[in-house]
Amino acid sequence: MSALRATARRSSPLGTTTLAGLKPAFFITLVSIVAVVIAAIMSEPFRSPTNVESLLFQMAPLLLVAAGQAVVITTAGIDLSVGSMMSLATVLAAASSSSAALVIAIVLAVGLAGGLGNGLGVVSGVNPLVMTLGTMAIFRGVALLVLGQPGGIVPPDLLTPLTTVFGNVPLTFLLAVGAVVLLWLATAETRWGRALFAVGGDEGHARRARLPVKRTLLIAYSVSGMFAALAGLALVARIYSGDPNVGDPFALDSITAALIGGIAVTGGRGSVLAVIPAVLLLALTDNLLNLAGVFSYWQYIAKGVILILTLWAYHAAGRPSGLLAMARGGWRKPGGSSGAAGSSGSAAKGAAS
Amino acid sequence: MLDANGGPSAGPPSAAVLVCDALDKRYGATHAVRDVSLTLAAGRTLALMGENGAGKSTLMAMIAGEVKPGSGSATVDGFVAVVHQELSLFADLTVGENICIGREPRLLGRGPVNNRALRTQARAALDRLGVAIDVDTPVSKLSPAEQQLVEIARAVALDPALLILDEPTSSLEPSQVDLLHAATERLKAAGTSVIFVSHRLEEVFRFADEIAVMRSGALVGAGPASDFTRESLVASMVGRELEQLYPDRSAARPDAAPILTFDAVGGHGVHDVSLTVKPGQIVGIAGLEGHGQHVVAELAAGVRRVRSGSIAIDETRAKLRSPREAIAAGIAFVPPDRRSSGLMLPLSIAENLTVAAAHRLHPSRLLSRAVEQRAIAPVAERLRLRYASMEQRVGELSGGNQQKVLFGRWLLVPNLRLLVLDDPTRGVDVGARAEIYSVLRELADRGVGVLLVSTDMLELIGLADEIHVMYEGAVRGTVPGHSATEEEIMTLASGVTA
Amino acid sequence: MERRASPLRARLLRSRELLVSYGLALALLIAFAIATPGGYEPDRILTILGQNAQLGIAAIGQTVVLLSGGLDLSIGPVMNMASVVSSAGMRGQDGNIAQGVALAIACGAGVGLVNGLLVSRAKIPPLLATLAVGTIVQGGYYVYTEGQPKGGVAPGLQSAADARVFDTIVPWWLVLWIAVWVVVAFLLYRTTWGRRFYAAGASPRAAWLSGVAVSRYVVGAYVLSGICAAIAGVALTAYTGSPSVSGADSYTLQTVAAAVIGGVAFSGGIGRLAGAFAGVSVLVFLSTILDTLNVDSAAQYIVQGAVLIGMMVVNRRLAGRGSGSAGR
Amino acid sequence: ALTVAGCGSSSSSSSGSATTRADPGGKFTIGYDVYWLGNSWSTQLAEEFRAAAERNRDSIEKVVYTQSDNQVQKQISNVQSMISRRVDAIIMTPISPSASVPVIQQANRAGIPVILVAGQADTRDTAAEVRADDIVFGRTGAEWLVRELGGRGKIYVLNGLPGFSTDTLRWKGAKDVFDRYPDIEVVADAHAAWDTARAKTAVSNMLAAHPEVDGVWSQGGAMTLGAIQAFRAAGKPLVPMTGENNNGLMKVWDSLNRAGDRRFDSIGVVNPTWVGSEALTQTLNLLRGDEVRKVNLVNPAPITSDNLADYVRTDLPDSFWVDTRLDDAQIRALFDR
Ligand SMILES: Nc1ncnc2c1ncn2[C@@H]1O[C@H](COP(=O)(O)OP(=O)(O)OP(=O)(O)O)[C@@H](O)[C@H]1O
Ligand SMILES: Nc1ncnc2c1ncn2[C@@H]1O[C@H](COP(=O)(O)OP(=O)(O)OP(=O)(O)O)[C@@H](O)[C@H]1O
Ligand SMILES: [Mg+2]
Ligand SMILES: [Mg+2]
Repeated sequence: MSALRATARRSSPLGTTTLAGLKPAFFITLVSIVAVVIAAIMSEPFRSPTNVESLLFQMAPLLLVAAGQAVVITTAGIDLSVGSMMSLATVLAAASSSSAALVIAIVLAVGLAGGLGNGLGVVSGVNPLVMTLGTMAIFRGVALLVLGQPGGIVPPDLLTPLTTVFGNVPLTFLLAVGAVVLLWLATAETRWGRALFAVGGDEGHARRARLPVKRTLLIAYSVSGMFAALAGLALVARIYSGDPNVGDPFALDSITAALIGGIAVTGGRGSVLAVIPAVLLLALTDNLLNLAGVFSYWQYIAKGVILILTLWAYHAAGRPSGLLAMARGGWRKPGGSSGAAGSSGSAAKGAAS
Repeated sequence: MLDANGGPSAGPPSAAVLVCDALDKRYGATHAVRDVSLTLAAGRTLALMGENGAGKSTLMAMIAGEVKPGSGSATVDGFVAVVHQELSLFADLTVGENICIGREPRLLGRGPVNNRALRTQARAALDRLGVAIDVDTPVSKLSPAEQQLVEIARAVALDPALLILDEPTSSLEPSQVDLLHAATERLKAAGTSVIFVSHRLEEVFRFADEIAVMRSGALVGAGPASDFTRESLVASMVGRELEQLYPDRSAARPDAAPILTFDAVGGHGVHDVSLTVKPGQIVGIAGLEGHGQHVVAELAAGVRRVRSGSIAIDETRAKLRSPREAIAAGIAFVPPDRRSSGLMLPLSIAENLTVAAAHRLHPSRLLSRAVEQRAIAPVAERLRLRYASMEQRVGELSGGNQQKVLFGRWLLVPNLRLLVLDDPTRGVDVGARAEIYSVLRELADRGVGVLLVSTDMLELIGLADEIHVMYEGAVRGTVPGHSATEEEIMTLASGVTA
Repeated sequence: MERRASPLRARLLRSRELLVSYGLALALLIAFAIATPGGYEPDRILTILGQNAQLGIAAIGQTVVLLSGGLDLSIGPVMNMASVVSSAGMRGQDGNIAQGVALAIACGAGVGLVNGLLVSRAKIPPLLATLAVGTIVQGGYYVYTEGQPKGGVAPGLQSAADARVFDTIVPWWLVLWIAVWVVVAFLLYRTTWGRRFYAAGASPRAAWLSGVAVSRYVVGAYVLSGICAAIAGVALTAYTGSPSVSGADSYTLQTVAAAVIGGVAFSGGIGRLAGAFAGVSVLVFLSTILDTLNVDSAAQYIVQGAVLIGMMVVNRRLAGRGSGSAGR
Repeated sequence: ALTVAGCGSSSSSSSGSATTRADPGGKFTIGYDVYWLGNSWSTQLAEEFRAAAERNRDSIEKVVYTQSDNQVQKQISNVQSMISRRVDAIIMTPISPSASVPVIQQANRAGIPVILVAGQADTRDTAAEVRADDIVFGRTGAEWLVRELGGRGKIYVLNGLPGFSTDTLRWKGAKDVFDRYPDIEVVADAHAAWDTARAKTAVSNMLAAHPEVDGVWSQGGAMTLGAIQAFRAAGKPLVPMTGENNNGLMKVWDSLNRAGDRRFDSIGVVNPTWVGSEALTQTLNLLRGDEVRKVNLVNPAPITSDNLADYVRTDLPDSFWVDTRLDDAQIRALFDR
């Protein structure tokens, strides 16, 4: 048996797949750190306290919503409704003049309920993209019913903690990073998390292995809804009010961030933690192009190119299969370097379909 | 119609682990399982036999509770674990994570996964089976045989009352089959019952205490294994006497110029492979899993590109850069994993059969259903394909019939010159195998060359004119097909120097 | 041999989703006829369909891409681009119509080509590749126009958007939609290319091993989608009478919804082109009913979302599982 | 209200970085956030500003442009980046009146005055505001329509997008008028996103459902054009419709007038693009220490059939907005670049 590997690996408290999932994020982490350092040296406005604070405030909502999105994408699904859920959260925060605790409870409950709704649809067989397209409209409608136009008053006892800044580091940013780390641990190191990767890898196999497929999916979408609601609160820290349209761009931005972080659109692969460097990279791109005075239509072009280049880099870095949305069934252009083991691997994955 | 009730299981009814009562299942026009009643006592092994599409997997799925019976019921006293015909591991998780999936040991009661304990548990499960696979390896890096073993280890680790093994040995080597056999014996001793589905007759007699035979969804025979002989078993499966599995060899044509020549070909883990395939010749490639025989097939079919040495077609050097170029040169390929690389599962039988020949069948590029019907009807007939309609999704066919469709695809290509087959009869029943073999022989007699890669040594011995045995990426030796023995091939394949 | 199901029945069984989606479209049409004044008049129904030809045409492209196993999120931007480019080419002159339309179609095909190459050669997931290309295209026409589209729509084209075929009640734009549909359906279902295309979509690996030049078909799907989007963009511009850099933004997701309501799955190779027609009808009649009943905008969003989901649930129930859900 | 001159100078003296600001004859760095370039009005607004900046070259060191693409988040970041770059003044069009408040206050804390153009914010902390009053905009059209219909009739209403303040305010202005006339009946209304295509489809549906109609109140000229097209496509005679100062409407209206269509009439309620230029003037005054009025509402006289001929530009595309401060060369540049 030539293929036997009896290498004794040091016994890490974290799972092997958990650790391996972090590897692909190394590249963008490096790029974003280098970019931060270079930008800080080159650009005086960049390292100004205002800008640092602005950058971190800006990252908080995207971090949260992208982490939730990453969980859903790991199930091979997608959540287009997160943007309107964020808007809904902002208007709820601004329209209900109650105590901070109550507002947070309401917002989280609505996020949970909305996400659960998505999950129920998906579990009953509705395509996730269509399901969340539907709830996207519903949440938007509800947001407009709650608050017909931007405004409202955010309870001061909520606004105060939301806008607290330590030095130049906003509390919302710290909380967002904390929440992402917690979510990462939950996805990577709990039974639910393992089931999540299994369901995303192959739902049919998961069902045969008698994993609680439905529960896993329900939790995944609920988490996404809740994180979108939290992201809405983080957005309130920026706009100090409610706005029934403010979350719209986040649907696509969160997907972009998750995929740049290396979450495979085909599901079952990736690491929620990787959304942190991905969001940093996206925020930096915006920020630097902005400071460089590049007009936004060029920013579109630059962003598109960066998106393509990042994914290309993943591909070149030798994890092609993780990014092959197109090539379901383990289709890999033969002639690659992997040899016999590689083709059997793809066979195993493909045998599922 | 026979009824297995009370027949084979001698013990008192209270000892029955499994009781099936008039199980019945239809899929549209297909009556997959008809009124099957069956009991199985604790600690017994039942071999379930039957042609492809006889309904074995469907019956197992109903017993395991994965498919709802149309009518009737299955009662199991305890937990059922299933090793499915198609692997159902998670390619991106590690061996250990796969074995413990859904039952991960946890810290602090219901807290996070305890990965150290998980590794230990997984290692223990593999040890129980007697295999040494690193629990931290991602499953995608394993060979099909290793994956199969992991799947078995996962099922065994569940300590089931009933273990269902649906064709568990189709990708295993003899030594691994021995491991499995030992494991099932241990389980039996501990009171676990086993249902074993296989198309390999030798194994059936080795593993089983009892045998049940299905045909067209119905149970047509059941009894202690000792009541059956090879011949009687085949006859009750196929419903007729099968005179001969392997067709007669025809006269070789040693003087013909080779269609395909490998000259010291290397790349992708193989090196210095030299061989020729002449018109009408069936050339076999033997070897244990992972020794490069699949790569040889893929090189010949243009799936992979040659890195060193050269390939010649009709004695002129050729560069096969894609299957497409190979097909243009008359070389066809039947891949081993029919569900992922062979068939388009959501498409119809007709669409699957005609994909390669579409342009030839319809030179004007306009589809004509009449032309298509005329072309595919004889092929379906020739292969004895069991189907409800040509418009049926191919994914609904049983495994063996899927394999026939895959094979039939190339019978529609008129300029076929060389057929490259990689494990073409994996999971195919004897009857269908006999049909495929006779078609192969017929093609060879028409002057088509065949390059046959197989893990089934008997198949190679029964069909091939010469057999190249591979070991660690190179041809270790070549034996003439008509006089080869299993021992001879095994010796070469294990790298034992003569 | 066993008894055989009739080919027609088998084919219908395979297209259960299609039947269900037409059932839904019919149900909405009936609701439309009952709930809105004049809703039963063929004239009105045809007018509404004609007014939504651009969505129908764009949805054809999206359907083809979905069948290839991909997704095209650049449809909205390409439609806007076509709007900008065609009016720059026409410069408001009837004599320049052909030139403007050809220019738009060429640009659409070019964008489709880039999408296709990124997906099939660079192996970038379609969702991201087309999103990125869409973003770049958007940047491109903003750079070109600086927000202010040049030229104008030729009056001839503009009047064609509202005109009827000779003296019938059939709008020209509906004819255009059906014509595009017929051409694409012919390619898909009556030629060997269509055969091989479906194979490539259903299982790229299996198709490649059977000698199908998979990447060519994948590229072809995106090019076709780009062309459809360009035609749709021109149709929209003609309908509005003026070019716009943002008028088609909502079309991207609408085409996806239409295709999926029509029974096309995301996994490739599953579904029929005819489904897109039903999908578009469902979307269009629903919004017309809501508009006509004067339902408040906020409530409209809710009703539309709920109906979309409700229909998909019904579709699942009636057509059974097997395609289009999260797992394959 | 407080005049901002004092505020500006006091902050400049307190902030060491704003070196140029105290010097009345010096040059200033001005931040301008282009809120959107998604339609011709927003484009021309930015162009008017640019042209004005060009005219005031002597007083301007540099203009820092950013672009927000109609996204609240982006606008906040953009303005914050201007703060990091320590511009002397920020001119912006708030995408959301409420969400822009914190960033305006942040700018003030950094000693940078914020001047709003063509929009408003829910705060008193701006240095100056230049805009058309949206309530007046809605009211002007409504009053004209009521007059035109003699105080009775069935009308269609075309609104913009729900959740945007422009939409809410314009409709509020109009509704106040309609409420005073019980015989004016709104038989159908729709949100058509200020978009011609959406308006055309919406009005087609309205015509089918409520064929009897005497007038159309529309929030914007692009939608009025859509309404006209829908009437024509349905073969219905046109009715009076309110409009805006967009050249497309002017051209149609003009040609209808020439053709002698008596039933149709319109009013071009002017939402001037030259507020962009006006905002710069105010900003420079402010920076120089001159007295500046805080709220500058500009609602120029509407265009009517009587003065239509003075405005319509048949030589320019539909997307041009009449009543401009751009000179002919600049207009040409806008359309021929
Ligand atoms: N999901 C399904 N839909 C429709 N028909 C099905 C389905 N599953 C199985 N069938 C049909 O039921 C019959 C029995 O299939 P089954 O898989 O049980 O056969 P099998 O005995 O396991 O064959 P093999 O030895 O080839 O694995 C076949 O005719 C098959 O085509
Ligand atoms: N009618 C025919 N008779 C004989 N050989 C043919 C015929 N049509 C095609 N071939 C051969 O089959 C191969 C593939 O054909 P061709 O290049 O026409 O297909 P294609 O349309 O490009 O394929 P695809 O549709 O996959 O792109 C070619 O090598 C060609 O020589
Ligand atoms: Mg089976
Ligand atoms: Mg071709």
